[in-house]
Amino acid sequence: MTLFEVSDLHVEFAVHGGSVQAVRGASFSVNEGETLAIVGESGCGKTVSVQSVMGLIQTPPGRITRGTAKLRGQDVLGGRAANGREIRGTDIAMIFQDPMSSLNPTMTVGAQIAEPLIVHKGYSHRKAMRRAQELLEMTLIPDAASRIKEYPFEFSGGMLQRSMIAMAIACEPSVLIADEPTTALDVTIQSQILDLMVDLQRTNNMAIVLITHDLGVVARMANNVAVMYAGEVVEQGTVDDIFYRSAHPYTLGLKSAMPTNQQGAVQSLAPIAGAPPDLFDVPPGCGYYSRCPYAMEVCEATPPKVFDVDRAHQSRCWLHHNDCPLDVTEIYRS
Amino acid sequence: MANSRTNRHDYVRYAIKRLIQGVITVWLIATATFFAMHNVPGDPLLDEKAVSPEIRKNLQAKYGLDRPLLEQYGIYLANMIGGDFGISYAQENRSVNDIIREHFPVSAILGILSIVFAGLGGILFGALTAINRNRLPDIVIMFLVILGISVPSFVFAALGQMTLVNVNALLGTSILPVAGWGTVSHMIMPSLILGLGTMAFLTRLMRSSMLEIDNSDYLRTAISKGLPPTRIFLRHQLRNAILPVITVLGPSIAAITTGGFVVELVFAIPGLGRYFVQAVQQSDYTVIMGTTVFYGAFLVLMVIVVDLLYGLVDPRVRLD
Amino acid sequence: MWLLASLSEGASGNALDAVEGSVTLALSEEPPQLDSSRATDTVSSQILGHVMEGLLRYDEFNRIVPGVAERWEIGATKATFWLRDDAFWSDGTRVTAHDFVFAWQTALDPQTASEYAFILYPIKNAEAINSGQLDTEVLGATALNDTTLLVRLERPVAYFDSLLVFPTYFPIKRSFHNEHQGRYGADASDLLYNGPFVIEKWIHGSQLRMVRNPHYWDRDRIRLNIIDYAYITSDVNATLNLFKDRKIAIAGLNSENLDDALQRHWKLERFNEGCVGYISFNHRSSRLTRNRHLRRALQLAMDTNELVYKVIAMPGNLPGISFFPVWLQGIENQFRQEFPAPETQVDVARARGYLAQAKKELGLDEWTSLTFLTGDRATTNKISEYLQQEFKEKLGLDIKIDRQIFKQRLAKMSSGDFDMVLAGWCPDYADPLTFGDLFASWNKNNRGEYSNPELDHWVRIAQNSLEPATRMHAFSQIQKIIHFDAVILPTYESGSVFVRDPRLKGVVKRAVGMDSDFSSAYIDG
Amino acid sequence: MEVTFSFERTRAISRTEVTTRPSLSYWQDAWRRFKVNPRSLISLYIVATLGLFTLVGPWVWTIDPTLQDLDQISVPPGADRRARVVGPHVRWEVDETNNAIPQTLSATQLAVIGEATTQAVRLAWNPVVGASGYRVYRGIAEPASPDALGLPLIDIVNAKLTRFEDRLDLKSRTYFYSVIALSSAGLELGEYATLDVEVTRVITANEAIARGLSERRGPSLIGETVYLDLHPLGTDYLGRDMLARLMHGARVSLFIGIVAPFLYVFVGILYGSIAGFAAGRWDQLMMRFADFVVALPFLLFMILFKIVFNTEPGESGISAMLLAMILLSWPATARLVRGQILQIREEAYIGASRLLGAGSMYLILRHMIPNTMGVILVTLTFAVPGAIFTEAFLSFIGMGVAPPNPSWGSMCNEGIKTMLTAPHELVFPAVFISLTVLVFNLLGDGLRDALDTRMRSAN
Repeated sequence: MTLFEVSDLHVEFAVHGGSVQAVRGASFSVNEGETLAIVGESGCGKTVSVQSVMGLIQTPPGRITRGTAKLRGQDVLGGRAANGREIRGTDIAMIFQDPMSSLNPTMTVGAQIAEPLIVHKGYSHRKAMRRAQELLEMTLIPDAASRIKEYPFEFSGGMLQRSMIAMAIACEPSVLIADEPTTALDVTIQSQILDLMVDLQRTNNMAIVLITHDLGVVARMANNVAVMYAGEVVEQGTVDDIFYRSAHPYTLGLKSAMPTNQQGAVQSLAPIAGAPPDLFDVPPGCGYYSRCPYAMEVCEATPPKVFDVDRAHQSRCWLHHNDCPLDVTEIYRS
Repeated sequence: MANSRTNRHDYVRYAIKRLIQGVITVWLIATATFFAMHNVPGDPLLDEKAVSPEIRKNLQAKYGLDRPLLEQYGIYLANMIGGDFGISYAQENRSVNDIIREHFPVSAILGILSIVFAGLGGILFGALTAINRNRLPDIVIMFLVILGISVPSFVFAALGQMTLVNVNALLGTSILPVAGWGTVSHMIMPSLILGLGTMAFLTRLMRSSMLEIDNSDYLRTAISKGLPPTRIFLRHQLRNAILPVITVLGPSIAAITTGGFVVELVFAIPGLGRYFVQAVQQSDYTVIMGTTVFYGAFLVLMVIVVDLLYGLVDPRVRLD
Repeated sequence: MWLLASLSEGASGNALDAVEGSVTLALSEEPPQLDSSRATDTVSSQILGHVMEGLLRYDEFNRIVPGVAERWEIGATKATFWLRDDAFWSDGTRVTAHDFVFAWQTALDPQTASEYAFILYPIKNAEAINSGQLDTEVLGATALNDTTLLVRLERPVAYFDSLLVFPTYFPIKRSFHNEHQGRYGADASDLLYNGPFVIEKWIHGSQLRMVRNPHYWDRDRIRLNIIDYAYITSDVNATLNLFKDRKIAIAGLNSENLDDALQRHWKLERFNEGCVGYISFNHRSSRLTRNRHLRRALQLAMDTNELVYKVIAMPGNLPGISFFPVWLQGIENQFRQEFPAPETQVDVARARGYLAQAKKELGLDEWTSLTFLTGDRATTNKISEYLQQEFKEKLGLDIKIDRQIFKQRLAKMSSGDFDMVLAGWCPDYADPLTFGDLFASWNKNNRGEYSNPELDHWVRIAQNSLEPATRMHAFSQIQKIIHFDAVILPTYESGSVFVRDPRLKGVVKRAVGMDSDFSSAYIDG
Repeated sequence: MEVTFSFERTRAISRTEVTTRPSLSYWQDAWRRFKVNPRSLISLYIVATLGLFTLVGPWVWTIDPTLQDLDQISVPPGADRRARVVGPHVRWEVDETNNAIPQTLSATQLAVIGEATTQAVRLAWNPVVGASGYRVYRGIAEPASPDALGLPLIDIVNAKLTRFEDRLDLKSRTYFYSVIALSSAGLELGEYATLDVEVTRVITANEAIARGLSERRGPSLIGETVYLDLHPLGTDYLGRDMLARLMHGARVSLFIGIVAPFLYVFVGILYGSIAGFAAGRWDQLMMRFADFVVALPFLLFMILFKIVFNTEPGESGISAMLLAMILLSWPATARLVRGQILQIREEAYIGASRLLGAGSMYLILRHMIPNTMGVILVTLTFAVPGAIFTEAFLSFIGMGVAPPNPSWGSMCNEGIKTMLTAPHELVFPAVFISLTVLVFNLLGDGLRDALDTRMRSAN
């Protein structure tokens, strides 16, 4: 059965004069040892969904109005299990985008890594620090012995992200949520971090939920992909489904905006015109209606249902409705 | 690549450097006070009953007041370095050294105790109001804070003493002495009263800085590590929010030591504050100099201690 | 350091302990000077009065009685004193005539620079010695032997006996004084006592504890064993709180906390302190207040009854009529009964007449503002603001209050930087001359530089005559001049109210010398 | 029921998205959030009332704050003001010798002669056997024991003088006079006799005329009941109207309480930010100078500034005090701001804007100082009461406002003395000072929340 599953998640932010429906029914899941990539433009609700599941958004103004999150069938919405056991840091861990500001400036890196071990595993301080040193070594940080006694401002961006990862995997979580882990890093460091994540995934059979807006990273890391747009998952499927058998106009648009590295391919990039809808005033029909080249009247008025394009490949688009006159295969071949 | 973190050796070198600067500061204070003092009219030898010219001449000769100002300054400085602060004019046969030796510790203890009260109270209440912002505890404590700073300390001293008297009368025995000095129980009420104003200030400061770190990323990381709220508060919120509070501890020690005069008067405490003010009223040059130099040194020392403390709490600050 | 050592035992005993015979009290300030040859203020003389004894002393009925001297004769040109042979110092040695000679010589020695040396001037050559013209050895006081002291007088002094009670006349043992060079009087161990009590413990600024002196010759008369000044603070409310908490036996009151004391049904007592508050004018030629009519106008406009009864509002204070207070003895009984002072009724019309006359004489077309110099004590603030408003309403004069701290006020008084100043004068000895000579042109305390040959004439007579009738007549003339020339305007005769633990009896209050004498006090019940 | 959909193609591109969320500029948003925050609204109302009270008050309530009313000293608000007009006080010609032969052991027939008024209470009693004098007490309750007869008014030393006129601070209330005989040694003899006396408030004719309490003149005025001046908030120790004094005191205290802190906090901010920004050697130097200034003896330099300014005696030394406060009180703020700037200096956006060519001054003013707003507002709100009480302490030594002009701080100083018996003299000025401080605190809170961009999204 799936390891970690979020279904029908709704998150709303109260603002002046109304509220913003940041997440409008997102559902996704990941199995052990696999990587799910959640991809989409910034502001599509991907970060809010994972952070709200982990109970990291300030309430007020943010609020989860509907939806569930299950880890091995157990409800863990908000970061705590039904019986109150703390899930965060033990079963599900998280790393963030900006490593420079994500570590406590007044505490040594070693101490911060050791903290979950002391709190959740009952390690003594000395034992936890020794383990922290091992964890740092696992994340390929040179001279870990002296590094654990140093402070965050003495680390570079890449090293900080490695420490974040070391901190996250301290209690061997079964799910690692990485919220745009490499966006703030330069390319060379980026690939080192991604390789590190893959190695750790293999050794601990850990599931990874990777949030990114970079399709290149998706292609490299993900087993399955969920494409989010305007607070919804508009397409979900295996990485090959999404890249080669995309079944949603938005995914097509995304692909056409991404440079390919085939030799000699002369290709002009086509950005998607327009901008994502303001979720303060949610459009009645499909969120992508205003930018979709294949928009139909039904798309404007009625929100699309989820259609099973393939066994594990769904798309939220009226094109898949059998009454739809357009030739779907023709559209998606390009 | 990464900037070097201060280690033990740096602290010692830094402390020595600051002490040297401190000595220069104290010397500057002494010089400024000396010349300011002599420009203020009023003559230490004047008394309610006028003194005949001959007697005045003897007194001036005895205290060297008849010599030119610069020469007096030279003599005074030489004595001061030799550790002799001279004899008080108003209390002819008490050397300023005795006055300081007997009364400075009292004021220092009172000052430090009230800083401790103010610090602990400020941090505790500040955190409390920040955690449940805009709810009842916040509003109640904010009201008390405003009361704490808008009512002068001498009113609090009088009210404090009055309640003590009534409580003692009610209980029949005196649980806390109403005035005087000597045992620890004498110190509680006065240092509490003396620290009230600063406690109110530190509470507001703590609240403001706690709110500021509410939105910080490392706090979110801490929560994502599933740490219990108390641990998050102690090791993450408190350690970062306390920084501005520590910076202000230095100057507020000055406010407390000078403010001590009122509390020392009301609670009959043999502190230095009383001598400080009486010396200025009596133009008692040697006591003014002695007390000012000592208060100045005490303050400079406290500021150094605060800066070292700050270096300990916030590693980013390079102690160079 | 003493502080840490005494952290355990606190001064928390009760105010009165009949078994131990101990009384706990509060002092308004730390006694600044316990070297009797140099003491000047009331707090120091309060302590010295209990631990030292001069040739003579006051008994509980304020009569002058034998002290160290058993018998004495005071003539026009000399005085002889026969000392008792059982008067001892606290180290067991005998008090001899030499101790008095040494003490007086030290007080007059220019090196000592004692500010109260002038009180010894009645003794022959005293003034010359003090100004450095003569050597101290030629002082007119000689010890014929250990027990007889001969004093030759510069001029006849009718009140010489009341001077001998003053601290400057107390004895000092030469050997002890020389041993403690420079530190005599600095601490309990730097003093040798020959009075009813000795200082057992003196923690500066905090506590001064006196215990019974076993070597005192009249020790049977003393009924208390311990007088413990356990608190030193000048805050009236603090001392009152200590009294409420039964920590001290006596506490002074002020007009503000009278009602509070009344509601507690305490035993209140009143005491006429004997000092006179007055407005002193600046008679220098550069000041408007040199004009007599201006001063008379102010005199007629000021209502001392309203000032005392409504503003000061403390029992024991009497409206200012004469510069000579009521307690002064005249020929037979009170001076003021034998020579009643001229009184003025408030008469705003006449006052405005005088004002107009003054304006003409001073050649002014518009009155400029007058500077009213005051100190920074609470009572002076209230009085100065009241007078400022009265003179503005009744005479239209613009008075500027120049409030100064203690030493700055004295500096301005000496340099004459004022038109009027709120001043006060307390007696040094029990004779009208202590007030009478204040405005003599040669007296340095005459800060207004008033000089009037007629007044100087009467002061000379009062100084040199021995005849009570002539002296008192001279004082009455001085009283008339002060009134009709409006040299100063008496505002009030000071008095105070205090609360006492009823079980403490026999406390004597005096206008001169130490203001409360506990040597004849005892605890009853 | 199968719903039929229409799959007709529409020209979707042309429909541009109409943003419906109201967009607000920074200041509009700040003002909106400021308005919606209840605390800052309260502070605005209080500021308005204080402003009205200070500026418009004296024109509405035109009583002169220095006018003394000695018949109403320390009167609490709402006290009874009826008074009967009488002639001026006439000296009581007491015939010295009352040669009635003393028969009784206590002063019997203790009686009031004439009417007991706030002008005078005249007592007479029979001579007592063996008495050589008498002591008259005045209590405010029935004496419980011989040791609690109340206030000792006078010691009469003449056995034949059995009369006494009491004029000391008489209020319209019930007094209990007691007379007890004295022995020659001044000790109290025998029993005391007590008489309770109801004192009625009176006012002399010319005082009534001077105060304009009645139009009548001459004999018809005597005996008329008039109402003394109304003092809604009571009177102080010289009978001056508290409301008028609070209004005039507001000018001084608010001026000092607001202008002085703004100035020396401003100096502190500039000094602190330069020190923090410069860091290194400059920072050390500037901070050591700040320590130097803090350690200077405040009182001594205040007196020195007064001399330097040679303010005329009696003139209000406000400008001297203002300068003295500015020169001596800035270090606390400077130290605080410097601490914050040292932190902000390390932030990325500072480097970024420097890269874009921002000069140091622009960096400090535009980027650094706004980010220390939280701390600055807190120090400001605490500088206000500090300044008000410094003014009070200084006017005590003749530095601040010259008597008879009032200031809130000096009114507190005086009020503390009569805290037990006339609390209103302390409560009113203290309340007004608290209000001013409250306003600044709420304003500070409101501003910090409104201006803090990070709070922008949250309501």
